[in-house]
Amino acid sequence: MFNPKDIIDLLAANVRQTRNPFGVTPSRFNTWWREAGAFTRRPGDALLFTGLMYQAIPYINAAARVLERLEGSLGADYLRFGRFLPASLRGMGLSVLASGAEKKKFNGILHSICRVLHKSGVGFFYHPEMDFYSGILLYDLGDEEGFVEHARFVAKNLKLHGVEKIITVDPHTTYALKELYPKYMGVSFEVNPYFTFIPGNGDRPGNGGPPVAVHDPCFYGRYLELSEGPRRVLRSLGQKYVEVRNCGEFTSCCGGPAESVSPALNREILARRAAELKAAEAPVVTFCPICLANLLKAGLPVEDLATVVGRCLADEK
Amino acid sequence: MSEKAVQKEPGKEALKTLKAARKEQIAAVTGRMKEQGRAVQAIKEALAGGELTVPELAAATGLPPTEVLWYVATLKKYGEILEGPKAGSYYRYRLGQPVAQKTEHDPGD
Amino acid sequence: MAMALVNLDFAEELKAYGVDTALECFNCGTCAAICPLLFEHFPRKMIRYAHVGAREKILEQAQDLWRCLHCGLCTRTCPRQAGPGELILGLRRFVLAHARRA
Amino acid sequence: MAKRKKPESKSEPASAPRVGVYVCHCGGNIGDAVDVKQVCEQARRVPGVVMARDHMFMCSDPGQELIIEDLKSGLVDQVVVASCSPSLHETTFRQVMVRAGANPYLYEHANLREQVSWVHHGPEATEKAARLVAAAAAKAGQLTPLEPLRVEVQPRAVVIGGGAAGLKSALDLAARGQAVVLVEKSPFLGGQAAQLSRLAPGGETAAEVIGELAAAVLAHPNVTVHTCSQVTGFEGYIGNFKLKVTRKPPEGMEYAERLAALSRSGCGLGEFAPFAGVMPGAIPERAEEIDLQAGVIVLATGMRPYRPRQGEYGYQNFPEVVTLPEFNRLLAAAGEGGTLILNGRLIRSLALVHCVGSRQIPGIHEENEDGYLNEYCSRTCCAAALFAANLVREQYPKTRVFDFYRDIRTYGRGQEELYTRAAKNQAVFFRFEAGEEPQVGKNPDPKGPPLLVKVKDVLTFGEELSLPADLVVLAVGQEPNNIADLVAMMKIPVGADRFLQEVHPKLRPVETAVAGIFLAGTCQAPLDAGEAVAAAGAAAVKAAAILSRGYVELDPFVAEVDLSRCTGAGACVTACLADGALSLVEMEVGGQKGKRARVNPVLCMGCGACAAVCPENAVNVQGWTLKQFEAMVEMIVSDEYLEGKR
Amino acid sequence: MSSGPHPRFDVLVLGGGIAGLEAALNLAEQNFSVAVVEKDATIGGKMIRLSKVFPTLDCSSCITTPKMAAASHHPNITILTYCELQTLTRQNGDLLAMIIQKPRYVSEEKCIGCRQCEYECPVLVPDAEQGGFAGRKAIRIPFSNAIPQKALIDPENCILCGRCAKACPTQAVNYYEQPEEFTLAAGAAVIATGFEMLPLEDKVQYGQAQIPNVITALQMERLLAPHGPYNRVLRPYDGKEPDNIAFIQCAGSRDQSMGVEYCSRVCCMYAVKQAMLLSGALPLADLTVYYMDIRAFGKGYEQFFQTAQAMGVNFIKGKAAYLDPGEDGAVKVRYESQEAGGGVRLAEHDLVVLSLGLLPGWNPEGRCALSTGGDNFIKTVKPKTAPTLTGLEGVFVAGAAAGPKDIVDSIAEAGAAAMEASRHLFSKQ
Repeated sequence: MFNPKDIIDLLAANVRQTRNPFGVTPSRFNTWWREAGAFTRRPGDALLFTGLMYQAIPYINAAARVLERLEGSLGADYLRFGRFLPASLRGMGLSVLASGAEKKKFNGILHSICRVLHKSGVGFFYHPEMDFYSGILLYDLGDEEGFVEHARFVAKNLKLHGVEKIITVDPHTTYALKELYPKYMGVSFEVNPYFTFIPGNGDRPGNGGPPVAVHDPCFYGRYLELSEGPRRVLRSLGQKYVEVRNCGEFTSCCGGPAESVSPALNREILARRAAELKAAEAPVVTFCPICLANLLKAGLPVEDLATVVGRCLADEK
Repeated sequence: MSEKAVQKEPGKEALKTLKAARKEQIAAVTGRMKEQGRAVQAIKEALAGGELTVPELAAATGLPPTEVLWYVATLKKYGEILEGPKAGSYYRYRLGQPVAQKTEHDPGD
Repeated sequence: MAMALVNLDFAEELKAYGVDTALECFNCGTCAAICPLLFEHFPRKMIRYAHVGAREKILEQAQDLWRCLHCGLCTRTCPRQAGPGELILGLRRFVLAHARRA
Repeated sequence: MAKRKKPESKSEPASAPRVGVYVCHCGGNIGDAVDVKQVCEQARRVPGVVMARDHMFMCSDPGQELIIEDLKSGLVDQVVVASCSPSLHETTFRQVMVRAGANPYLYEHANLREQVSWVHHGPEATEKAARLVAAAAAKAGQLTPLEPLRVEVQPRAVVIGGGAAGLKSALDLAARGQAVVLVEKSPFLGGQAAQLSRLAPGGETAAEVIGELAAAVLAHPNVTVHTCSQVTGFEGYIGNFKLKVTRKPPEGMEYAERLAALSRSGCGLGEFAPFAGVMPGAIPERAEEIDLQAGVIVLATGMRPYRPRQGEYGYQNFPEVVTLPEFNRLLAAAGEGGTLILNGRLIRSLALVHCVGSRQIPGIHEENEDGYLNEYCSRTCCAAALFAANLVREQYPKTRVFDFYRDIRTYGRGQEELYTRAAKNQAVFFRFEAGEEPQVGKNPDPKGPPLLVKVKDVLTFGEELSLPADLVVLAVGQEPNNIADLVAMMKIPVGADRFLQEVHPKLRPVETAVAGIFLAGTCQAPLDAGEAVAAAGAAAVKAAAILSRGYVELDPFVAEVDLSRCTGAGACVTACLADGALSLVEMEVGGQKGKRARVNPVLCMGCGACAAVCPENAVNVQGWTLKQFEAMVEMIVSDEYLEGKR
Repeated sequence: MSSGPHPRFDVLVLGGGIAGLEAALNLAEQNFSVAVVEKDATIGGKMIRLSKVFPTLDCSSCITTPKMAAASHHPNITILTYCELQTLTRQNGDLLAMIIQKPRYVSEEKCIGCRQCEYECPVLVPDAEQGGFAGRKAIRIPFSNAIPQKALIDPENCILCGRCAKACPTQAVNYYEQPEEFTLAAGAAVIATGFEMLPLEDKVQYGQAQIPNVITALQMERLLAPHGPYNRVLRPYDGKEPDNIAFIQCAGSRDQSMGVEYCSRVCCMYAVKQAMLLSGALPLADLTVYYMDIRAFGKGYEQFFQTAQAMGVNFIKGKAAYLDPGEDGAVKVRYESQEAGGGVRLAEHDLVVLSLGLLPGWNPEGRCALSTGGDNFIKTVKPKTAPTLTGLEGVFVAGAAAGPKDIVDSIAEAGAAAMEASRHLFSKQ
């Protein structure tokens, strides 16, 4: 019988030791900033806080591929959450398994975000030693204690560095920092996702490109009710978009989180969402690393919002 | 209070002015009307060959079935199409005599 | 569960885990049918167990709680705003705490 | 008194009748089963018929206009409409005749809906329709102009029942300038609403609601109130009812309880005493009779709570099982301070059961002691039960509330909010199916609460749950008060549910089959206080229209004596069913003195019993003469018009 | 109408639906003069658009048309259709109503209702009176039972081709009509502004009007009505005679996620009624009602519900959570079967009827000082002792204007409001 306690305890231990659930030191996979140019911090600048989500996707995918082969076999139950435990999968060098192209792709999204923020004239900086995993998985799994302990560490570190304003890049980290940190620790920062800083309001005539279909991640669409922001950005750039069945507050889950429960379930939920997206007959744009990775798996033409926005801005001048 | 303010006899000029003021809307409606005309024509031509059901009419005219049904219902109201016998789960329709000059306000007639 | 005795103290116990709106549920079943898991009576089953204080049932079927994707659709569509998704998170906390105590 | 208006119609119909037949499709109601076009065609072949038309809705304005045009143009002078039942639209079409300037009684109605399309199909339906239309047309050809009977109206209303509805009706009419007599059986005003402490969903106190209504009624100079009074004699007709009211010292346990509640409360006359009501005056020491005359009567005789059978949910088997009204009394006497203590017992767990004495299903539920099943929903108990649940949870948070229901019916404004609030208040709900009612028994655990409630809970996937309870409260339904004597005297129809029956729920919702007698409140159907008061207003407004006009017009379908034939045999007087409608009177006819039959038209019911027995064929009912019947029968059996062999 | 700067009536009735007409008739019968102001081009309200009514299954027209005719012919009643109340204020003890007569573009005095214009008009427009399922012309008489039987032009769809004007035997068409403002004085007012149905577009999970063969209950009324768009029950998607029809209760009522907490009160019974009528019209069809609680609370309602069950209508406890288009016009319904061994189920139906909730038909804000409750319906101040009293002296409310209500209850309230109004007028005499 699968015992959630064992898994969670293991994850919590990982988080305690390495400050992320993967059980590896961040410097092994948080490498994107090295190619992003230098960051200087001016007074009043906001911290770009990635929460390490985009960076981890190629590694999670690698682990999932291994796990998929194991599903249904003995011990599968125990391995449900294994994708977060790559270090425990002995003999599998992460870096070897993770595809180079994927790493490049996901790091590239973070680079796009930086470019977009620069272009938008936003005062921000980045520092790998201030950027941590948010702890959201522990919260999701019910380990309130573990979550609070980790979050306290992250928040303390941020406060120590005098951070007040935070720019986030993914919905899960945004939710943790914006809603959970104040709720559980009474610590609050000024937290906003990067797209809220892109200026522009009102419609622009079409940029000539084909329309895109918007897939809202659950945390932005529903929990944070932030689905209008990306749309505003697209409109102001003249990028036409269409709405799919179930969007905004009523968006359908991509099935990503089910990967940890069962790849089969994940595939079923993903297939349902993919069908809804396909019906729009347009390339998909989304703004969550988990959604992105998952929809890519379904073979859909999908891009991150940052990639689309970056391209539009580049086309402009 | 139901007495309307007396309108001065509006001439052709007035109608022109009104038409000019509503130009865009009239153009849009006229466009739609032409589409409607084509659809009605297609449906009637198809029915000229005999009684058909809505899916059969849709196949014959290339129009979506929902639209075909809408025209059939509308034309039926004005007597231009009549309902025939049932074929499976569908009813057949045939051409009727248009009611151009109906004097009695009796829809039962 | 033959002739199970309704135990209301359980609802009180759950409050410590942040479960405080579940009793507002009127058992319409929207959450179960809207849930992308399409799994039995889930999550209403868990809500109902919380209502009647079927503590053991929840512990027995604890693994089901971890199927939840935390996508929040049930909470958003709940006609009574009883927060079924939040209840599942709360029950995870309860089960984990129970396991850690054991 | 009643007198005939002088005939003023323009002319007698021309010697050859010109009958117009108008056949209604009634949407598809008739048209779906009857070939209306064919009926028209066949009608045109009936002698005397000059025109037959059909219309989708004859009763609609365009339909009516068809008839008016034909009458005005002189095309037709007698009209047959073949449509739904005459009870629905005969009056409508008579009005059409009037608007066309024709005599309203040159009109005949054929019922093709209830008598044909709702019961027959196919060619037989069309044939029967044609025969009925032909018969009506033949009768129409024989019709003569009649004038309605005009009856002066006694300028007074009698309202029977002093509950919320009766008080409101009385007050409405009085404030509208009419004289009102309010007759109440008990010593108290306020009825069942006075038996409550607070009213769902708004929480108004009975003291406020009943206090306000009773005070206004008692203060109004136009109202006379008779408490401890019952109607013991009734005669008359709309405009001129005569009532005998007996005022006497009250009897019965219920009154004794209420009198005790009054003395406990220390309230004086005219003041609202909780669980008693307002006693406006002293109790009579001996019986006396009062004669009343009235133009109209409003019945507001109200309801009583259902009393569970012994053993129903443990009622009377366990002292811990009470009805909701009983619980409300206990609650009013309970102290404050967080813990609910009733009769010295701490109540930690309270179970509420819905639908007790309501929604009973033949074959599933047991009949009540008087042999009835209450198949109806009592409408008010869900909100009342949830209101009580909230009250308990909010005032005594340590008392847990469990609610057993079939369907929660919080339909009204502010009621769903009661349900939501009960859930927020952490009442726990259980749902049972009809026939699988919760079982109330003794708790085997001697340390626990005394009762154990077991239920197969639909909400928990049909699992059997059991629940220890200190108190079980039964949300009992409403039953009409026993007014068999009034019903018998007034001959008012009663429905299968034993509530008084209106003529039509939408067209004539507060009228009874007896003209001039109106229904207000819960004598008609279960209602809450606000709804009963609204219904009372609806009854009052109909009564007000009659009283303010000062007269009513009645159909002249009454017996008429042909004095040239009458021999004074008196068989008609013996046969007459309405007291005083026919009598033998000394008179002079054609120079000969003798006893002859005379009709009092306002008392005559038009039953025709006299016509049937008269050896000389000297009595006929106007509008339904033997000659007219003969013409109808002749046409019904003829086949000529059916086959077009004319 | 008496002297004074404005035409004066004893009572102004706002709304010419069943409640407004009943109130007007009750007042007129007491010899009070009444003006009925109706925003639509015809009186009759929602009821005239229904098929048959519960629990007696009388045809709705048979009850509404005589009341409409009686009101329109009553010497004490003036009916003003296509009129919008702008403001209702109090001045020197009278109520003053500023009203806008919307242009019909056809003279009400001259039009004889012959429909020649309608036959001539070349423009087809979806006919809202038929649930949009059939077309009408840009100039038309609203429907065959309308009162008054007068044509009107819908200017958004008129191309000013002049054919109707040419066809009109009485020269009634006037393309140049403008809205006209006028003022009435009245001693009392009855607000009977009724309800509107929640828009089909509102509920995301039910497809927002994008799933073929998902229709509203009012559309089903049209399919069942004798004057309906198809004269029989067919699927609007392709004209198929449906053999599997479902009703979804509480579609927008008792649903805080939709912002409507209250129960819409009539939906259970109209769904039961429609199911019963369908089992008559389509004896072989499967009929399913998805519900939370069947609220058959009125006189004869529970027995009506039991009859429907006995007739084989399938009642399923549980709120349908999600609708999806299926193959070939089918509609997939996802719900939780609450039975033992139940769970999430996916059912397919030919046609799905949403029992949508009721919203207020009129908002007094900015027009008069009437206040509304948390449910946005007109607030009453004495729900137990004078249920039709509003916060404004001399202004009374009847029917669904003060919360969802069925016909029987609306009629009772209309009588009560008329009674209160006549008391008010009498006290001023």
